[in-house]
Amino acid sequence: MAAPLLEVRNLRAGYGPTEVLHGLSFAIEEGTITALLGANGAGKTTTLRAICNMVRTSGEVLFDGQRIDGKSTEDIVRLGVAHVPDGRGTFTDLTTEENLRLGAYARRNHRDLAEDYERMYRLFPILAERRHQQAGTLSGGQQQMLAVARALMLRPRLLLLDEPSFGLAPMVVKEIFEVMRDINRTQKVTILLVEQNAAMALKLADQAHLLETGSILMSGSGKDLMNDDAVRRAYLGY
Amino acid sequence: MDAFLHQVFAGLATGGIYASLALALVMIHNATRLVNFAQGEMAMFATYLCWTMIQAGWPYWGAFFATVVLSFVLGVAIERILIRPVERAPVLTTVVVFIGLLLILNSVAGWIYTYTIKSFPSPFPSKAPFGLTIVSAHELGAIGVTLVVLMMVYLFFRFTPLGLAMRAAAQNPDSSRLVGIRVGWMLALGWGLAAATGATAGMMIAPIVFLDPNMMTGVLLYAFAAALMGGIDSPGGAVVGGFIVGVLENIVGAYLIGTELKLTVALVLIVGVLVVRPAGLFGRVIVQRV
Amino acid sequence: MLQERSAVRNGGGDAPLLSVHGLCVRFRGITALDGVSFDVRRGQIAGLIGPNGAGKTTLFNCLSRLYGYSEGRITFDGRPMEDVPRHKVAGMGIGRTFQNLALFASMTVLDNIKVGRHPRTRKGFLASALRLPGVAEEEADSTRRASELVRFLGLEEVAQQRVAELPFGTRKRVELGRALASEPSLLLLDEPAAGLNHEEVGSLGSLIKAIRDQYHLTVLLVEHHMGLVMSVSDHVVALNFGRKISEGTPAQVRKDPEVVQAYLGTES
Amino acid sequence: QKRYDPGASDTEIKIGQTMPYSGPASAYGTIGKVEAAYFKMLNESGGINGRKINFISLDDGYSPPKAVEMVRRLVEQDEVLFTVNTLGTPSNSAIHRYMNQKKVPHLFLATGASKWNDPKNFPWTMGFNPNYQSEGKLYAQHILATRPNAKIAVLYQNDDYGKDYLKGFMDGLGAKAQAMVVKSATYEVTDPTVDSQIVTLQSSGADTFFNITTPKFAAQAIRKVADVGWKPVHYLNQVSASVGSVLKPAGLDKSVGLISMQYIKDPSDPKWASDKAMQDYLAFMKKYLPDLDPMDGNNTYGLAVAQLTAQVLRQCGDNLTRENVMKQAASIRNFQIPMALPGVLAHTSPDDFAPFQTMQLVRFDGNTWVAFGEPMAVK
Amino acid sequence: MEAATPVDLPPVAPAQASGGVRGWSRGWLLGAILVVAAACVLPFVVSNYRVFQLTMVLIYAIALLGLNILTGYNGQVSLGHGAFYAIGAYVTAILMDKFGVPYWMCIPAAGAVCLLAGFLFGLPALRLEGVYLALATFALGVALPQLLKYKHLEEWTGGVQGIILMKPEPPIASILGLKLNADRWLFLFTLAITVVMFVIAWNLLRGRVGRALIAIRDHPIAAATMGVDTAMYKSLAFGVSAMFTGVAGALGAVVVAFVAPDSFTIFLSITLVVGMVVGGLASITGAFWGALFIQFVPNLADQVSKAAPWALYGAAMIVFMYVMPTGISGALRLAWLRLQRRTGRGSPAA
Ligand SMILES: Nc1ncnc2c1ncn2[C@@H]1O[C@H](COP(=O)(O)OP(=O)(O)OP(=O)(O)O)[C@@H](O)[C@H]1O
Ligand SMILES: Nc1ncnc2c1ncn2[C@@H]1O[C@H](COP(=O)(O)OP(=O)(O)OP(=O)(O)O)[C@@H](O)[C@H]1O
Ligand SMILES: [Mg+2]
Ligand SMILES: [Mg+2]
Repeated sequence: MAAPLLEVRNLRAGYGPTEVLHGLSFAIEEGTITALLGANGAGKTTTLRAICNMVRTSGEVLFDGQRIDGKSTEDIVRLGVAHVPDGRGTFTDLTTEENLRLGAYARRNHRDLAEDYERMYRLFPILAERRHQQAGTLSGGQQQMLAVARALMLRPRLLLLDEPSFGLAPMVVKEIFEVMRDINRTQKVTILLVEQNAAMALKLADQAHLLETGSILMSGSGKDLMNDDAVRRAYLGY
Repeated sequence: MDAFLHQVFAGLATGGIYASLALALVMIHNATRLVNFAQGEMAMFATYLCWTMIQAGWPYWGAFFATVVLSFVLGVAIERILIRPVERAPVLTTVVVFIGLLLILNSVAGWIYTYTIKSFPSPFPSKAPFGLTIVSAHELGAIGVTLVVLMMVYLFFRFTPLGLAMRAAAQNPDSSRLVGIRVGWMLALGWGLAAATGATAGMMIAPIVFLDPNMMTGVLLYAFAAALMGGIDSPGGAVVGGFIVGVLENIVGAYLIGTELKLTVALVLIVGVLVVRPAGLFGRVIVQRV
Repeated sequence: MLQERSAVRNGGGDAPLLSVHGLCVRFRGITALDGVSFDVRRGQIAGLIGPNGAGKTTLFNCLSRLYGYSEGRITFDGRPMEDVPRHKVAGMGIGRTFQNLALFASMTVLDNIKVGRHPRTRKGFLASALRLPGVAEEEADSTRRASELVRFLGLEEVAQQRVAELPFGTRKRVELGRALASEPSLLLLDEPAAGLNHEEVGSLGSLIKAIRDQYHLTVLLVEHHMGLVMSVSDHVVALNFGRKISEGTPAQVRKDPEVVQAYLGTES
Repeated sequence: QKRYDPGASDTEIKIGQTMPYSGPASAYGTIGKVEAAYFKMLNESGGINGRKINFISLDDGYSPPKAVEMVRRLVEQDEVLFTVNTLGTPSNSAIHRYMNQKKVPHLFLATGASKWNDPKNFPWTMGFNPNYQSEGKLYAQHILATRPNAKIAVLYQNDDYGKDYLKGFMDGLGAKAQAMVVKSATYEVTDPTVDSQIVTLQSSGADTFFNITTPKFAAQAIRKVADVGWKPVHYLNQVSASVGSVLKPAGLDKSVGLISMQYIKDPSDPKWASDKAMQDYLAFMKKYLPDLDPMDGNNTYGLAVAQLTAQVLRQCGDNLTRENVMKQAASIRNFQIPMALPGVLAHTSPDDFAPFQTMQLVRFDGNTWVAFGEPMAVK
Repeated sequence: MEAATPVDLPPVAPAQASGGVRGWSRGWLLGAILVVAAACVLPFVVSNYRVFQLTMVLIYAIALLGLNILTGYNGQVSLGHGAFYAIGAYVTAILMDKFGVPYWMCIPAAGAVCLLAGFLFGLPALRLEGVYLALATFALGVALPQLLKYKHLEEWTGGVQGIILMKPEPPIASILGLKLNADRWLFLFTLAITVVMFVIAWNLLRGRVGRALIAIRDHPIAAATMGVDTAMYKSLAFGVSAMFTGVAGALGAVVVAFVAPDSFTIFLSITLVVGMVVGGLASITGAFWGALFIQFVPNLADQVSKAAPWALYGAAMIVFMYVMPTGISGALRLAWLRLQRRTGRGSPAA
């Protein structure tokens, strides 16, 4: 069996003097979807940030067998890691289209670029309509769509999603999950998903980890977690 | 009427000076979101470098392009060495570093080159074309060079991915890293390009105002006003702003209030324009929403 | 703390607390609101739903006077809002939270909430500078009330921490506290459940009801979390493309085919 | 017998100074450097009357409050015997009263304002520069004598320096002043160019131009006047009459016919090539200040001041009280400063504190300044 | 503002602990009293020239505090505060010289005039933000000296010659057996006013008004929504800030006993900005550190090199900013926190 696409060993991370992650270890096989669940403040966002080296970290992160901890964020992204960040990271002063263009900035392969724009615009027609609108004036949900579209423009190998459904209308949430399933299946994009909509996330995920105050409390397949009582009470509500 | 035209042309000529430095300010602003107070002194220093080369016997254009390249390198070096340590500090901290840089460059130039004014050669013929006396050939040439630089800056920001990445890096470094932009190098590149633009400005200005360590102190103020009048993010605006400021100042001085308060009145008018159009004449209005 | 005041207010009979009539907002070619009308009665929790970009936040921004509107009328507590400057809105009794958080990043939790007391306090520059009589009392009162809210919202542990360091959910609670500190009679909540997990959403629902009951206020709730909206709302308004497409009880709206088609999607 | 006040002893004489080594006027800082180097040279050759000169020159950044601070340091902490050649009208105005209250000689101020010659009210203050007002008056007299119907345009720097010249000039023209001066324009030191002003002045139809500017602007004005094809009789104040640092950059061909005054030798003028004082000066600069530009008029000026100061100290002999310093400064008898033009003598008396009596009218011939007429009395 | 993270907009002020002014703790109060007491003794133990320098430090501290209220706390950048310093100085000089008003009455008068001037300037400035506001204030700083020279005002301002004042003599010859002279007296007088001004600033910034000012800086839209009359507060902040700086200018005029346009060039404004940032933005004690910096560092630079004193001054600025990006008071605060943490009294977060 091939090495996992992403492997995290004893990852610690924090802000200033405070340590937030206390040694996480997990691995993600290529072509799978992994969900990360956890309460508010558990450290999910920090985990994604730590993978991209956006916060102070120690421990090992391997991407495709290569150590990437210590590499700069931009170099990690250039390896094909797209990140939909917490808070969307919109380039508020630029237009919608410029935001998308930036999504493709680090892309190696510029073939099919035009086609990808079209694909995004098909996926989120409102963005096409608002091509030239200053992105900062889009509605919250529209910006969330933009953030997802921007990440997809990279044609990543690994997609890190920090609450992709944040602030989206129920119908769009469904669509986004469809898209994730779709790119995972057809383009073999590996996905690490942080999501509060646990029911949908677990249904989609091959693997899931439950995070609590900076440590992994439980891991298993999506189904396993869905059947766990504690998870059901806290995250699924039935 | 003749005198009026004459004033307008003199204003356009000095306006060209302001415009050329204003372009450098726009460049650095788009690349870093900061207004570099040391921009004028950097241009002055570059001009001295060119002067040194010419003294050493280099041909004008050789020295010119060597200076542009050298300035680019120095600009990059300044960003990497001086600005980088305060990259994440509050804006005003960086501003103080700029002021420090300004003082250092001004003072060191005075020390090395002394304060006596030096004449700086112009690449353009000494006789104006068509027997004009209103503007000199150099002034026309300088305006031409400014327009060429404007074209390049405009095309760069408008059409190249690098230009877009640079603007993105300036306004949202964290997100920029997440799309793979090497933010550090973008800033350095911005400094390099701004320094090169500034050096061009300096070499076009020096034949007009003479070369001395303080040659840019006055120009910087007007360039600052011009860039803001046009809209600090707009290269075209900076150039138009430069011409407006140049002409406005002359008209105010010659016909409205006399030369004693012309700067004051010109500044009041500029601030007045900004109060009506807070993003400048051609600047993009950025809406903040919640 | 609001009891006396709300008693008086309730004396106003059954007139709606908030009445929006024919509201239109346009931004260069984009019509964000297009003739929206609805009423919110006192003591209600009213839900406002609609697809992304339907104009929900825009409506809030009109109520806060952050956006101007070209047509229409907003009446609050019987008073037209057209000529109210934005900083007077809080004093009139409209408090709000923001969809994407708008906290004062460098301040502590407690100070953020104390800023919420601003419209309920008076002492200005001169009085503060000279510490005229009453300043200390007013400040102590603000501190007391803010601390009360800190306790009510369970923020004691982080009260002295800067909000920039807090996790998202906690920050949302700080915003809620800040809004409550101004003793509003109408509370506007913009997607309070976003980013919360199921359990947290559940407790948020109870919290909203508790706030309504304890502080006697009226709530206008924008939310995409249907479970929450449907469980706490007395009344729901649905928007699409700036137009009202449905209005009624949660059950009615949920079944409205237009809402299902535009917003909820088939099933659910 | 030996008598000393603070700052003087058997071995040392302490002299203080403030100079704008930093700030907008740092171009003048070179004056202080030349003076320091000159005193150093004197010390190396044994000092004055066996005493070494301890020259303390401090930076005031051309800011009056800073000048006050620095002068107080010199007087109260360093305890200098006297100060010399403190620069700038505003800075000197700020310390004027203080120096007189403290009764510390405030000698040879580097400014040409007329108020320094007021022995009655300010017996401890003495200027150096030929007074700008008097110089302005002389140009006026020359115009009245040669072209009584001239239409005059004036360009001046909008500060005390420019206004002093202008006042003397207007006084000199007397009753006809308002009629003769058809246009005047000002500039600020921060202005990038004076092109617009020249255009304004030209369009007034004037046939005579009085150019009251500092070197950089003088050069700009001379060039612009030529470029726009204006051909007035062009008077240039002596402050900017340096061939090397003004006329050369402006273009020697464009400077032909300029009229000015001189009192100090211009090192770029070939006629001094074999002059002893000039050779000494160039050797001195080469040895002590190789980084500075010997053609800079400020440097010759600095040397002249230092030479006159040394003369006063020689006159003092062993009586180094402040009172005697002042007394000796007020009794310079027709002293020929080596760097001053031949015939331009320094002369003071107890009721006349302006050292320079005479200046020479000169005209530029494309190569050098050529004297014409007799040296004129400046007072 | 859509940006939820504070990273998106580079803050004018350091994010660290600039979020408010704490009330007094007893230790603070005691410390402040001790410092003031020590300062009272100071003029009797150092030379008059040092007394003069220290008086200037106090004056600069008041000016910096004023600028900090506007820029540090309220987030409005002013590159032209020297103008208000000048107005304060000229009001004093004109009142003393032309009307014979005693110097101590001129100080409040100058403060009042500057309060009004600042408020009025603050009104159009409301429309401007960031670099645009910086330009407007810069323009003010550049234009004012020229206005002071203007020929039609010359009758009042003395034109380029300025106004020479009499230095006030002490009202009593000695105090508690310590002999007074003009310098010592002026130091004590300035010290008293400094204490008053600092107490005023402290009072203003620690309560409702201070919170509102910081709220406007951190998030103007939210501040307005919370009921803060942002326009009024910003203009008043301008006015109060100008008042502080004007009082400093007035004291400066009395102490230096001379005013002229050249005393108040744009370089003064720039110096004030430098002092504020080096001292520490949004910090009350920072004003003192900044004042010490701008008073003494140029002198040190001059001691080291006549050739290029500015180069050394500039280098000092850069070094300070590297070592202490949030200013001296920011660095002290960090050091203090670290010390607390080490001694185990840290916050629960640690
Ligand atoms: N910029 C920061 N500075 C200091 N502490 C921070 C910062 N960001 C997050 N933290 C702390 O790190 C911890 C984990 O935060 P993180 O954002 O990773 O949680 P999360 O699981 O993503 O929660 P949420 O559901 O709110 O998104 C929290 O306790 C938070 O207080
Ligand atoms: N300042 C503005 N300038 C231009 N367009 C704007 C502005 N504010 C809002 N809009 C547009 O108005 C529409 C309504 O936006 P609004 O934020 O009200 O949507 P919303 O219903 O809150 O959506 P969401 O659920 O995504 O938050 C959107 O299409 C948005 O792009
Ligand atoms: Mg998170
Ligand atoms: Mg919304």
